[in-house]
Amino acid sequence: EEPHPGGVINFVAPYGSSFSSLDIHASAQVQDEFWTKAIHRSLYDWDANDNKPVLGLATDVSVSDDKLTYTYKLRQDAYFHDGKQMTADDIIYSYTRIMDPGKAYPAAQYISNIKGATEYNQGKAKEISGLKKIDDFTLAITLTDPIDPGYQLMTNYTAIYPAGAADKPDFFTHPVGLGPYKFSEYVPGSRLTVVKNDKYYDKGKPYADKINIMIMGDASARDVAFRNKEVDVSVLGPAQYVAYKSDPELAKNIIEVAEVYTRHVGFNPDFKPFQDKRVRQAINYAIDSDLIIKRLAKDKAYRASGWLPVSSPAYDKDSKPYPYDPEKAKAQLAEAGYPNGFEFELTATQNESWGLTIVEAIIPMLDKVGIKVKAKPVESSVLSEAVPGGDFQAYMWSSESGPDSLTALRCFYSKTPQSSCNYTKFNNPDYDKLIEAARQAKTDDEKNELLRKANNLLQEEAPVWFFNYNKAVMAYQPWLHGVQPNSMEMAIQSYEKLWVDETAPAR
Amino acid sequence: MNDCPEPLLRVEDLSVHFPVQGGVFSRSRRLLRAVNNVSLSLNKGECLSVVGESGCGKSTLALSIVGLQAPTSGAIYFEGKPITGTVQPSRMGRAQMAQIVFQDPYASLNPRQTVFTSLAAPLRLHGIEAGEVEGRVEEMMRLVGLKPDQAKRFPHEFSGGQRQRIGIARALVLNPRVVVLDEPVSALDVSIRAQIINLLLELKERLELSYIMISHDLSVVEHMSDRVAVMYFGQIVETGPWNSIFDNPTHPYTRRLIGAIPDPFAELAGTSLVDEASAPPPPAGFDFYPKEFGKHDVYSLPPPSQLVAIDVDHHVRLVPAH
Amino acid sequence: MLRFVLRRLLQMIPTIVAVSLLIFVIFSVVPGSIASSMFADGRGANDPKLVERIKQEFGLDRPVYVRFGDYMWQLAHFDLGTSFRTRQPVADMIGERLWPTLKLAFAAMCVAIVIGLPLGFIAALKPGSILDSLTMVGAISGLSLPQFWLGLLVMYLFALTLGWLPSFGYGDGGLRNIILPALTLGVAPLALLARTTRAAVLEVMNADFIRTARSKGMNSFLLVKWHVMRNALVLVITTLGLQFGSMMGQAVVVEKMFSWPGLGSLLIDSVSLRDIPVVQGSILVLVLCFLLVNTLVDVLYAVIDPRISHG
Amino acid sequence: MSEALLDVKDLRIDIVAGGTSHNAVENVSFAIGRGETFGLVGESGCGKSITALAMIGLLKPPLITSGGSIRFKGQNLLELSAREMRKLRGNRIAMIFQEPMTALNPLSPVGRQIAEMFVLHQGATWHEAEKKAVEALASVQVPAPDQRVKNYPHQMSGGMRQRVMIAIALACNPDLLIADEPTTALDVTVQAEILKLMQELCDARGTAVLMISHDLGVIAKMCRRVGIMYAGHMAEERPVSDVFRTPAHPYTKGLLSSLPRLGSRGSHGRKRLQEIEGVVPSIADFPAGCRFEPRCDRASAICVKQKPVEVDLGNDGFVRCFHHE
Amino acid sequence: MGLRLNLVIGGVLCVLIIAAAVLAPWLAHYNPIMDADLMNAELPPDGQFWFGTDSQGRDVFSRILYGAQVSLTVGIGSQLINTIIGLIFGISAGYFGGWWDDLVSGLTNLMLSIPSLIFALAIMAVLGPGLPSLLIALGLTNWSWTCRIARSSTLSLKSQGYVQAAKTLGYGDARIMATQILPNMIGPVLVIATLGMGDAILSEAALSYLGLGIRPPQPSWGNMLTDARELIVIAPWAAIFPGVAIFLTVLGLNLFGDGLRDWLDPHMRTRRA
Ligand SMILES: Nc1ncnc2c1ncn2[C@@H]1O[C@H](COP(=O)(O)OP(=O)(O)OP(=O)(O)O)[C@@H](O)[C@H]1O
Ligand SMILES: Nc1ncnc2c1ncn2[C@@H]1O[C@H](COP(=O)(O)OP(=O)(O)OP(=O)(O)O)[C@@H](O)[C@H]1O
Ligand SMILES: [Mg+2]
Ligand SMILES: [Mg+2]
Repeated sequence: EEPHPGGVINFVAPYGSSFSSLDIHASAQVQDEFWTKAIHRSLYDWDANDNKPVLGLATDVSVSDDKLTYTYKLRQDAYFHDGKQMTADDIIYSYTRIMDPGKAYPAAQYISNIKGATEYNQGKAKEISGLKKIDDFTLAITLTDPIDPGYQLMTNYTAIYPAGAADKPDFFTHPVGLGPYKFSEYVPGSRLTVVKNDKYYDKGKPYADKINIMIMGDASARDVAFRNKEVDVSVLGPAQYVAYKSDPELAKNIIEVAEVYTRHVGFNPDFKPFQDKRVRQAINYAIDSDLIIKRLAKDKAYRASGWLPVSSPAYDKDSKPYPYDPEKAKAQLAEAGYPNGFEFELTATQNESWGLTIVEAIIPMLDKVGIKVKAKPVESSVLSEAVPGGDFQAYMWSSESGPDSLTALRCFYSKTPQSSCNYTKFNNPDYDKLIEAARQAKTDDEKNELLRKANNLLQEEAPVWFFNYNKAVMAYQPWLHGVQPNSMEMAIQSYEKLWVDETAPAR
Repeated sequence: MNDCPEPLLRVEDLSVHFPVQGGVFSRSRRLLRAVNNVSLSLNKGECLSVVGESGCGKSTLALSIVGLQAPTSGAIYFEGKPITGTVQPSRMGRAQMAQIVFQDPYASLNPRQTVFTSLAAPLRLHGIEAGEVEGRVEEMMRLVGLKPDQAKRFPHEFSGGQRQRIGIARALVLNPRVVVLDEPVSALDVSIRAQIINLLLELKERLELSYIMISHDLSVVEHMSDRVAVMYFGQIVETGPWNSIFDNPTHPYTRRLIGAIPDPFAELAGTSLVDEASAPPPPAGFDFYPKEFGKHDVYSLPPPSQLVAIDVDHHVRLVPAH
Repeated sequence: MLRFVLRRLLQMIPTIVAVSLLIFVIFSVVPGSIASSMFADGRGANDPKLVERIKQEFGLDRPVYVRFGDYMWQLAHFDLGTSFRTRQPVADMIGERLWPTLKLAFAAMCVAIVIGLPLGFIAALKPGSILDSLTMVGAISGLSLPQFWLGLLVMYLFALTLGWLPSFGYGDGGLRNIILPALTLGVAPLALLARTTRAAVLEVMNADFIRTARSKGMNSFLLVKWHVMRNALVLVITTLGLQFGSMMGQAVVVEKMFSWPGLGSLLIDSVSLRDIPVVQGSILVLVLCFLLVNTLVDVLYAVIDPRISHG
Repeated sequence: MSEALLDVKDLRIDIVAGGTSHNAVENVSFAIGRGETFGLVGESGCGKSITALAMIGLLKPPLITSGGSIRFKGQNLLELSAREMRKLRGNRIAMIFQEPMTALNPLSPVGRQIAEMFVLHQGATWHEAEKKAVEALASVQVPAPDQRVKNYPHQMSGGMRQRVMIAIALACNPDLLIADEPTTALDVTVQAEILKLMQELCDARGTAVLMISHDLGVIAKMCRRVGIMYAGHMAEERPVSDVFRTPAHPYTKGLLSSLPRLGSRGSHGRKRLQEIEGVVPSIADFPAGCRFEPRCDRASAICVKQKPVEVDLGNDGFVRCFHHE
Repeated sequence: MGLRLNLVIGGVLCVLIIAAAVLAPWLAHYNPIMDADLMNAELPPDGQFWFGTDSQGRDVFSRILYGAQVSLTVGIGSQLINTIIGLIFGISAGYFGGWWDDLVSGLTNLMLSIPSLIFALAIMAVLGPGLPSLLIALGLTNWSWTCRIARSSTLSLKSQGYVQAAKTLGYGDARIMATQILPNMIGPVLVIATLGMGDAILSEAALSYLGLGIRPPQPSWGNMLTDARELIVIAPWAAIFPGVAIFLTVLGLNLFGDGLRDWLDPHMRTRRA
């Protein structure tokens, strides 16, 4: 079907009840990516179909032999919404701003791999030495490590602003970017409206004239609004997933994708029973994860058989998840010296997919093998303080486990501190060796093979209970087309690819 | 003021002022001068009546005497010893000196306590032995003309007159020397009043009590009192023995007060209690204070004036004439 | 009159200071921080250095009393500080959100007044009638409903089943969008108002001066018009003022469930993200609204009731 | 007496609540001639106020008039429609209540409250009515009436407020004024002024007055005839002078001798007051026979069994007692 | 009308709820936490699961019975705290007056001016979810009404004859407050407490909705309702029964409190009669 230009899309930003800021550099909230994706562009783009970063603002890149310097040929057809043409200066400006020594912009984590960025940030340098403008449309970026910068520089948080933008007084009330849509109106806490950018570099796109990005935190409200045809997409929770799938009309327009998140319960080795691998495995045996996924998560998840998600190139299709085997679990516990089980506290947030709802289901299962679980409900900002701080016996969380498998698995590298992401203080020399080798690997295949091994080792060691990988499900109205299976974050769509046909209710 | 050695109770120069707020739109805080420089004395076995119009400070004076209202200035002496200010005795100590009977028999008993509890609790508090308490309560009930077995009941099971008897019993249970009666009969039915008046007079004789009685009803005042003090706007304007006051009212306010009494028998006989024509003039060189009524302001300080003796123990408030 | 208002406004200062202190103390011991909230959704690795830097940037590494001193100093200059999250002035952020909340609160109050007041009046004028009983049963039921449940029910009924109204959001700020949240928020005050009005009218009808008015030969209509209405209103007004306060609190729930872009949802978001300056600012503004409304009530009260103004 | 202005015959008032019924007032009869002042005395709760309210048709449930007649200028008020009664009320029959503090609307200026009368009964506009209100206020001797009309009740003293009440009551020159303890809440000196004022005004306008009081002094001062009520019965109804000189009913006699008399201590020394033993029975347990019987020293067997009937004493008076003097 | 209908209905409802809470271990067919069989999830009401099952396969009926324990604990516990604080502050402020009264009045106004749900929310954020935190949060935030009532009752009782008499008889202040004043204000305070219990139960539900309620898996009506909100299309019973339970309980408490007020307030009595 031919894309159909024109029309209005009513999109939903489903996670919080507001955007935190119209300065994406300063934000760390996924919610803010919804409007950024419309207004801004980063150096790289994410190819949702191929699951890999692709060049966005550059047409070509050459890599030095040491894999440290990347030289980009920038697009010459990219114009900011205010008409100014994008040049290398804008990129240097944006990255430098993110590393502003006076500010602690969260986006800095994505830039800190550029040489000299950290020095600049600490005030030890006047500029970031790794950013070199060769000419207006040629930019060289030097890294500190031989990693693929695509994964970092594709994030929406590293959006490119026009140089000097932040000095303009109204920039953060009327943001200007390179994206397919131009800022139009913002009703704080409710809605952000963007209109078509006719000068978008990807010719022919975008299609729709206008997009209303509505903010809706409450799932039931969202459900009502979707059924009421007030919004064109809705991210579904498990219960809704069932309801929508069983509704012949609604079921037609559902898109599912395996997202790069691994839901798990992490065990703190400071808590004595968890030092024993058999105990950790026993827990993996004792929980009927399939049942939980089937009944509670309503199949809106993929059973985890290790850390790396299904979409990961290093995912081992042959690896089997822990089977449900309470007898084995009991035996393991007895062997480990806990024939009567023990009690532990499980810190979790109120979340139906990776929080208390799951904990509630685990409690009776573990009880059957003698392990008493006490739920400790916390707010999410408390969880993310307690876990890196080691202030837990066990926690339940959903962690990003992609798209870059190496980055994901480095969270179990023994030199990665707990405060960073080795929350279970995993320390296994064999594992460390695999990771180091993977870093040095010459080819992707070799790297993926090593990572596959590491992942399997991880599963065997069971520093966590491997629960599931998220299956993101989005329902869309029949008149909406071009929805992409984005495994990074399903709900964040490339708006320029969306279009509505004439059956869309006129609004 | 008195040539007797030392009266049982002496009030000296007592003033009570209340700070009050104006309306919401004004921020003024004013002093309401409820009692101004009142001096009184009460002898043993005497009934001193205080009369005056509503709001003139009678109750405030009464409350100060029983220690329920701290005076702003002045002092009260009991048997020559001060009972106000820094040297005042404890509440417990004071309890045996003076007690009070209130006007409203309905509000003066705790509805949640039986009569027995109301009477026995103060006894226990004052260390009367448990064995004696019951006997004492019984005695008090009989004393005020109630049946001892009625003590088991709650106040709402009694009529107004009976409640007033219980109120009197409670005031007397600790054997106080002085009893302050704040309009003891004005809330009672006409046919009940006589019972209470008779009871009070009887008890006074029997227990050698001294009364300070506040009343609006001048016929009751005449019937019961030995001495009378007339108050007007926080000040005493005339004081003297009862017969002197009623036979020879001198201050215009006293005369007005007596003149206004609607006495049925006088009405029918067509006689009037005071003869306006024969109003006595103020002593030479003085004017009565106040001369005019109805123009008083409780918030301002009254001009200086003095109580002058015009007869034995009969004083009238005067200001020098100009 | 003006002086009275000024004095009342001045009297708010201690309350404001005390509220600030209280809120400050509470949120200085609350676990979690703006830094940790940035990693709450499990995206990316936790970055301890960034956490440090964030704490530094916002001065969270300084002792509590220094921070409080700073905060009060700012407040004294009518500065609510800068949001941790957006780095915008808190006052601006609140400014954007205040209007929707006030709009919602006033709409809910209107629902309550327009329906509750007459209902209470009618019930009181015919005590013991069917209408009276129904009103009172309705009122008590209205006070017994969990608000978010009620919200869900009206959403399903009016938006989904009947399709009359949009189920959520601010829309273009028009009437259609405000109806459901205002209804949800207004039910409790409506019920309370109907009850209070009824009680007040009954109380006034029982007053001695009503007997006087009747003895003048007045009919019921004039009686109500000349003597009952104002007197009952005096009794009802206080309820209105206080009701407004608790409504400001309930607005948090209602705004969250209807995605209403008000102060309540800002507050809830900011609490969960530990954007403390915004939390403090929003609560302060909510309290200020409450105090202002109640000052207004007092003034109104004094205007209607001469006993108060003249002391 | 020729045709009385108000003629009450065998009035009966019951309290009917939740299926049970108690009698509050029974067999009350009296008559008031034009321009006459009639007194009604009795203890608290004996039914004076509800009798008065029945006269003006303001009894509210649970109180109902269940018998007898109230003839006002020959018309039985109990048979009038609500509308007809409203026309009389305030206009021909006016009432003053006991509590000057609460009887006026606190939120309305007194002038307006007086003016309402003219608007209601004389069809005056508010403007005219307000002018008349000033005159009315002047007629009750309130100084500076043109200023005072703007005052709210709380800005006035009790005596002033009672004057306002009188002004309201007399605004339409009623034929009958019912004054329910108009001075009980006031100081004696103020009481004297108010009574004098009422007397003067009513004399001047020829208004008949039903004066209710429990103060025999007030009755003696104001009234020619008096009815003495006890527990919902009219004990005796006679000219005032007769009652005081030769009380016929034992209750009246006991009442008079229980009063301390001014001046008697001076001449005869202090004598113990006569007491009436016992207490007034409550409505729920009124005795079946004579209601004073339990407290009466003359009571006999018949008093227990049978209700006494009116005994004519001549001189337009009667007593309700088997053993009257 | 001899017996007040609202008192009777309210009383019956309250007694039923209390009975449900107390008898939960005997009435419930299932353990509200451990008897979770995901195979039985979201079953509609039938002979086995009277109120159906929730998404975890737990018996809604049993959970509602056990939830009654939590709701009543929250209601009664928080009101107990509120009442005690309110009485102590209110009576002492009314009785002593002066600066203490000013201070307490200031505090009361302060508490009234912060919307109590927001205050509770803040306290819950500090203490974290759980029953004890909830008791503290709701117990500390709603005492101002009791305090006001206690203060104004004390002010009027203070001038009553019997309180004055107690002073002249030598009673100490504490004894007067405890024996003469407190017993005479029990009525209105009880009314406030009863109505407050209803409010506390509703607040528990609201806080659960905001994610700051009782610790799961312990059943409370608030968190049952919050969990079931999502299910309302596929398993409405899981949302309807706890909602109805809250409604009936709060209704019962409100009716009872109302009836109590009518019954205790003689003014209202004659008015209604
Ligand atoms: N606690 C108080 N605070 C402020 N003013 C008071 C207080 N107590 C009494 N007053 C005022 O002091 C004045 C005198 O009051 P008090 O009760 O002594 O009068 P009273 O002579 O007993 O009057 P009544 O005959 O009406 O009982 C009155 O104006 C009264 O309003
Ligand atoms: N609305 C009512 N409901 C029930 N009983 C009432 C009502 N009004 C009056 N009564 C009863 O009727 C009786 C007569 O009351 P009424 O007011 O006429 O007495 P009163 O003689 O005027 O007394 P007082 O001198 O105290 O004014 C009283 O026993 C009273 O309790
Ligand atoms: Mg007094
Ligand atoms: Mg009366």
